[in-house]
Amino acid sequence: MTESADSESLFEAPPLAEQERMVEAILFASAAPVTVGELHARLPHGCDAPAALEQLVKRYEGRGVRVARVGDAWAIRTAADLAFLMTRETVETRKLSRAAIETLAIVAYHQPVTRAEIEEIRGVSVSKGTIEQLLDLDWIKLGQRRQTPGRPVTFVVTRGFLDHFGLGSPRDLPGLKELRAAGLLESTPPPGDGAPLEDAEATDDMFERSPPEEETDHASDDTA
Amino acid sequence: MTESADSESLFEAPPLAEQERMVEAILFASAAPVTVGELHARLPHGCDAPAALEQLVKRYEGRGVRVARVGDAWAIRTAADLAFLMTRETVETRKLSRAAIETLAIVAYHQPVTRAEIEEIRGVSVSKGTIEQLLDLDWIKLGQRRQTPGRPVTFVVTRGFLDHFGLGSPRDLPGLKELRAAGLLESTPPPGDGAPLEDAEATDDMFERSPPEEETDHASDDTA
Amino acid sequence: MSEDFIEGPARDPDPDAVAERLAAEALIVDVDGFEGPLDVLLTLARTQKVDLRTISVLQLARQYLMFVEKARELRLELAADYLVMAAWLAFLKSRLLLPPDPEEDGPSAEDLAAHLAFQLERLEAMRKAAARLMARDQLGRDVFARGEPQGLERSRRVVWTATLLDLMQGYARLRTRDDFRPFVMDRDGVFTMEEALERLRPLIGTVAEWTDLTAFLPDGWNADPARRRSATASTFAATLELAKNGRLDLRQAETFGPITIRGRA
Repeated sequence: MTESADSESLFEAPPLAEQERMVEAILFASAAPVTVGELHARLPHGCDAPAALEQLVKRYEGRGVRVARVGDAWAIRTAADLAFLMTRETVETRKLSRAAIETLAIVAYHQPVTRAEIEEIRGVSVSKGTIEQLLDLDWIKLGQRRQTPGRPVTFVVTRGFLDHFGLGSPRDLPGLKELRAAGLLESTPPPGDGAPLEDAEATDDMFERSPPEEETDHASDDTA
Repeated sequence: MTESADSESLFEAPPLAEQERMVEAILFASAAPVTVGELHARLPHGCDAPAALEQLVKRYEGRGVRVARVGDAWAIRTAADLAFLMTRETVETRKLSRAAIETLAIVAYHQPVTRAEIEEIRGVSVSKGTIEQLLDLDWIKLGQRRQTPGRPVTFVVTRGFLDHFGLGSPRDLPGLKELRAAGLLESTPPPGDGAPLEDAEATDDMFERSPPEEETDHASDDTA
Repeated sequence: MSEDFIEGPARDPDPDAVAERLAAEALIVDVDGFEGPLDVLLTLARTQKVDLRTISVLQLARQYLMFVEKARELRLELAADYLVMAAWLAFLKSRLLLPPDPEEDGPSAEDLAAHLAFQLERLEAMRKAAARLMARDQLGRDVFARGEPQGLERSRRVVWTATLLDLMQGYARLRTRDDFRPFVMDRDGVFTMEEALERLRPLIGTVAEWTDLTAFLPDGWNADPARRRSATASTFAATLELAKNGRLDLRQAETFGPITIRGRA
């Protein structure tokens, strides 16, 4: 059935409606998300998978299943509001420890992140089992090594993570923008490495002893 | 999320369009075809599964997947005309073994020919697999039985053979004289006499690799 | 005053101290449930009921030190990192209370305090983010994949090829091999010793008189010189074999003279 190079150039790509049907069939047949690259590899030559996908997404809006984006891949998933019908399909997953959940969140929001950075954020050492569990679940994977002394490995989240939590991309993580704006996703080393600030006095005692109501104003309580 | 028995009687069944969504999600997520009875058991009280199914079947008409009846149950299946998308066929081209080529040549030049005659000409026994492969390829077929003791079957070449080798009839095969003229009948093996094949067929073609002097052994068997 | 009723040193007449002390005691109860000092500090910080950005690190340090002290009183074994944190906070507390020493190197107490506050805020933020993440619709719990995936079948098809040239070469190879056969196969003119032996054995017992060897050549092998030569040679070789076995006597009167044989009784 595979077409030869000759026939590929002889036949035009099927009409978009037909491509949409094909994408529909492929996505329905697969339990795992299918990348656009895989779609192109399986569709006849000349097909425009993104265009077909766009139509398909629209077609399934409001249906019992929907066409969901998972990173660079696509999958058909049941509509979340129908979860109550699915008790039979529900998979009992091992309950994740708080450490695992926090570690996962840190990897997701800070990726790529090293183990040392995870430990710095959590304030405790990360047990080996926690990382292993997340790797096992295929929710995190090794990223590129950090180009710093020791070249530590970094962790990033996977497509499986995006799929599990219904995220189109890591940018869709809830509250990501706010956290970034608040500077909470920056890697801030503890003070002590650089020279002490000259105007240390200016911020003198900003946390000190004021009644809580007044502490909201950072600048007003410099006197001690 | 599941409704209690009380609330079931208090609330009306969801609208049919909503029931259709529910059936869609259930069929999609189910690991096996779902019967109407199972649908009723899973849908909210008062739903009309056959009606919802009927709408769903219609909705998927002409789509890439269809809602199909499987015995007394229902399932979502790939549209029959798109089945080709579900298989990835890899075509591998391999050269026919020397044993098979020689056997084929003997059938072509000597047809109708019995297995014993092929063996006599080749000087080695013909493996069952070789004959079967040629039969499978539809290049040889059984001819009439020879009217000799034992009534052995004979082999002849097929139309498919002639087509593949671009011959109008078996008589178009180049004769011995032409073979000699083409330099193919010299005692030295013709160029392109594939060395790579030899190992694979050592068992079938044990005489092929022997120096000519040793061929006296099998040749002397033919006398008497 | 109320704090007089509380065990242990009451250093601070501030009514906040009561809450701190109670908080410290509450923490002791489930100290095993904490994931290290930062976790404890975050819990303590929440008791201040303020935005973490405006938290009083000095107050926090006091709360923490009280927590450690309480644990000691109850002879509770605290992990080493809790004590390291206690030592560091005691240091930070003294630095925050004393006027800054312009001679001193290193980060100011305020920088250190600010960083601790940042760490707490960041940990809190990550915990909230984790909670939001886990509250999302999850695959296999709220959202479901295809239950009966059809997958992608992989089939492999082998196409066997052969060209007419392959066929011709193959046949030529066979016929070429046949060309060698005449050298070994032309046995028409060869009478083997085995054949001669077979012929002589039953005859020899009956030969009582000396008889010429050539009389024993098989019929039809006399006319053609080549055939006669082969038959003679093999018959002679056969008589030598039979003589060796004691089956006959062999005689030649003179060089190149006729050879005669006679059977032994």
